[in-house]
Amino acid sequence: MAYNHKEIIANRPSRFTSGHRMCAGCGAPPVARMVLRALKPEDHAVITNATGCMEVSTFIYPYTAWTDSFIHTAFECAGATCAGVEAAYKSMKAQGKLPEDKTTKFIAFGGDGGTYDIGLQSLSGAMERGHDMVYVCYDNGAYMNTGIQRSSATPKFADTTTTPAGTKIPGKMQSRKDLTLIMANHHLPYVAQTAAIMNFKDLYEKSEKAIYTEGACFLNVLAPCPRGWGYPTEMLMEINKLAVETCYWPLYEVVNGKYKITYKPAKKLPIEEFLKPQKRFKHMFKPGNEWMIEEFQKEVDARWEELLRLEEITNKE
Amino acid sequence: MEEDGQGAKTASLLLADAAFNTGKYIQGFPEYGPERMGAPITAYNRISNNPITIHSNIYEPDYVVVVDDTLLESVNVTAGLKETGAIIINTTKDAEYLKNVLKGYNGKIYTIDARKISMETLGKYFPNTPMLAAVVKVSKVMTEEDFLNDMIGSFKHKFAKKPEVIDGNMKALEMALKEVKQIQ
Amino acid sequence: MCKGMPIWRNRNEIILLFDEIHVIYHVGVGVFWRPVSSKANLNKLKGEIKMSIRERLSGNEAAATAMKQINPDVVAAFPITPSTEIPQYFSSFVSNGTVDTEFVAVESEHSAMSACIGAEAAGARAMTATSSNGLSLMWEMIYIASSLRLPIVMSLVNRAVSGPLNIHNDHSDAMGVRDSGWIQLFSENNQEAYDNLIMAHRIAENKDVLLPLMVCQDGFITSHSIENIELIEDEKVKEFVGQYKPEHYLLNDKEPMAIGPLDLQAYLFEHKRQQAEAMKNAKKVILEVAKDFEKMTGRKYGFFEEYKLEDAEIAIVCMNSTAGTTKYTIDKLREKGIKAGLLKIRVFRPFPAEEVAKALSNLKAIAVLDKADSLNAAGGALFEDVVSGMYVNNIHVPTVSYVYGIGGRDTKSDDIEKVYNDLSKIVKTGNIDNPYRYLGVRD
Amino acid sequence: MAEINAKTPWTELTIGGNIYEAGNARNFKTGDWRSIKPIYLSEKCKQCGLCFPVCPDDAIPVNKEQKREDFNYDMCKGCGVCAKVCPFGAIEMK
Repeated sequence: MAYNHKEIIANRPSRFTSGHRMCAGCGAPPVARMVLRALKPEDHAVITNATGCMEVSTFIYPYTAWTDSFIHTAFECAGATCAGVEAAYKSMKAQGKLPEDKTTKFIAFGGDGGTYDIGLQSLSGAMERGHDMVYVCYDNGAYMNTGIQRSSATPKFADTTTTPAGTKIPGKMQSRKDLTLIMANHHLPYVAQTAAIMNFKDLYEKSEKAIYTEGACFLNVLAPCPRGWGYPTEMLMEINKLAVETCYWPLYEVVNGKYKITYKPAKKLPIEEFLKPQKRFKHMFKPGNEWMIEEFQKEVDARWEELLRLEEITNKE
Repeated sequence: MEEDGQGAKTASLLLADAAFNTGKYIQGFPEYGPERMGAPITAYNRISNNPITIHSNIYEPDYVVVVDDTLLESVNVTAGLKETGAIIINTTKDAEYLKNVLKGYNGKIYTIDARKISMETLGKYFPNTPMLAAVVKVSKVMTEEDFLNDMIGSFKHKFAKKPEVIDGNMKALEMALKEVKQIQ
Repeated sequence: MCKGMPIWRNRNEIILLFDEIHVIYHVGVGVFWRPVSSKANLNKLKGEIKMSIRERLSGNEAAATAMKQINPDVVAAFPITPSTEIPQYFSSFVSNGTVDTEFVAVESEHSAMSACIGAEAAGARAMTATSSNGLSLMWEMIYIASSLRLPIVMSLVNRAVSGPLNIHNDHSDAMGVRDSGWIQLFSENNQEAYDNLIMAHRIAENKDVLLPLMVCQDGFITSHSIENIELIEDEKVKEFVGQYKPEHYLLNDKEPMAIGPLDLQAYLFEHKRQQAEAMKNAKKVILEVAKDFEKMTGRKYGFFEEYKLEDAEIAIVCMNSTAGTTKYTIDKLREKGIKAGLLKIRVFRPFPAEEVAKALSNLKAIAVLDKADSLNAAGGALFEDVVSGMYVNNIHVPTVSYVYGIGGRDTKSDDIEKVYNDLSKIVKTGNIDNPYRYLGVRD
Repeated sequence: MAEINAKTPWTELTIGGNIYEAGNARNFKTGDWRSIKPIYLSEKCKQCGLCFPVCPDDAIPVNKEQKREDFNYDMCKGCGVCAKVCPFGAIEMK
């Protein structure tokens, strides 16, 4: 059926409740909530969560904000933990130890710290083994839970507490790891990069595909962090939009190796538009630092070009 | 992480298997290390009519079996060997040489040409079969009759798909039982 | 009593040994390439273990056989010497359909334990096997498994923890997790490794316990030594172990649940207190299960085994394979009229402090052997537990600590005899001098 | 699941910190985090639904008729994201 966000929200109760302790205006809860809304209401789910902002604010004993079954073990092993749950399901289902008519889906959430960095091995293993699960990375571009330390997802030049923009070193000097492409190169049935823009259509549709495509699937979702990025909380949706319109965060999917860019901005906005509202990039706008913006723009352009090329190559008959 | 010398257990287990099948208590274990192809292997057996509780290497063996006689010059193979026991060597070397290379050892020495037997009966060099028979004969851990009966049984079981090789293996055993000879 | 020591060396053979297919292809030697285990393996592969059978298996084969008969829902494991053979044998059962298990060939031991936690929490029976550094890499998850109260069962083939790297036996891996909230059972030989695994789930899954359990055996010394063993019929094992019926589990869609919270100041202490109580309860359950096991097999198990301890004047306390060597040595000493005895710890966690203390109360001198050095300038871990148990129970017997067998240093009957001689000296002179000793290290 | 709080003795806590009442965080009010308050001006609202999915705290009730109702102030943390996305000025931050 065609996506109608009002219909979805009205008919599919939230599976990620209020009463969690994420920051006011956090970009992650709307994302997680919409991912879960892509589940068929009749399906049960087991959510795995890596240690991180989301976990420590949604399951503080004795309260859980998850209406499905949920398990958290540690920071670096959401992939393996979810894989274990899925293996149990496969085994018990085959042995008739679980109801025939009931379907359970397996979704793991991790921040960029638990996914790009410390959890990469566990994620890669789970994906390579082809467990029937979806791993959702909510990428806020730093270790926000411990206080905004740099991660390999942190964009170049960003000012973090472990890459402070100083007089000698102007922020993080390395560019972002491209995890979505790394996962695409695991040759999974479905890999996508998305963000919560407009009425969440792109996010919803990709979540639905990821959840209901058999095998190991991966979603990388942008999750702006007002505290870590330094923008006014109310700007959440604008920041999301700017990330996409500047092609800093392209929306695309890779279905069995075929790349499809799901949104191409009519007019690609200059990267300043995305950088400007964020304190973490403030130093880039000081006189004399123009080169940083230029370099940042170059990288964004290069990655966008690469993506266009990949789309072209992989769709050639 | 690595998996070391797993196959190395094989050798000593021959004897243990035969003894087990005749009702004994057995231990069969190699001395492990990061051995790789071609490295010398030492393996141990304990065989007893009673349960075996000791778990250490063997320092005073009753019998020593040497499959590769080039070892005689590099390893003190008779170290700790009881004089009431014996050493059994797969070799074509003459008594003079052997007595000389084992100088200081006054116990029994047996030899067997496992290569010849193996080539004649199996057409390939597999010393295990003849050596096993030699050990059984010399150590008397079981009667030759029990031994042969057990072996034909296990051949039939394992070679169900290629019975043609059973005879060759049995011949190798029988020849070895005859040909193993004492030189000291 | 003992006979035989072949030295084998043969390049052709060794080359063959490293390649099974190649070997089996070669007619003559194919028979012999793995004689002792081959029959047993053939049986296992065919799922043919029936009747209480006189078999001969290595400790690893025994553990794999127990796992096959238990038929867990999930096994997640990563290879590491000397436990590698266990998942190896087990995955052949999976490939040949003799078990219903989902085998997860994870990419690390950390993931092995993470997957076991996920599977057990989901409502499945999960098992794994590891050694040494594998357990070190699991360490974080080891604590999480027990604190989430998941009765996972592990086969731990004890090996020295790096570094420097060493693949041989000592108990530093097990000692490293002795306070992690896992039940730890030690095994003298392949038979005990097998029996302990058959009893494991009944203990771990008991409502009053719900703690993970590891069955330890000595790397190579028993894991790779082929010895006689009595196996239990498949059906009997199935009946004895029973079905796993958790009260709450993730896959129960009728009662969605959440596991693994952020557990702050107001609650973590209480949850740890619950774990402590469960560990206490385990003592009772371990004995109950042992009783049922004895009914089935005639083999008797307790917290520990006493060997000629009743009238003994001097005794050794130790664990795993060294206990066997000690028994052998005791028999020799007894012939000479020396009243030597042994207390072999089977249940190290929970530690039966009071029972051990009482069992040792009539001795004149005791040596506690630790196959791991706590590097604390105050003796090994087992030693500390034994002496504190005696002190608390007001039992005062001269007791010394020996750290021994580190990194696979072979422990000979002569070494054990030396310990008893030392003890006799203590009895004679009443003088201990250094209580913190080393056995078998070059001075 | 019995009421659990900081006075509950260890014997009565769920083991391992398990929770058997999924979604019970709804009982934990976060409304008091709020420093500014969104006011819903229904007369200006066109029910376009743009604000439905953006609330991090699920504090915008949507009924079966696919229409939003007034804020759930027990939960709203006052981030203002909803007001910002509203094209019709139907949400005022006060």
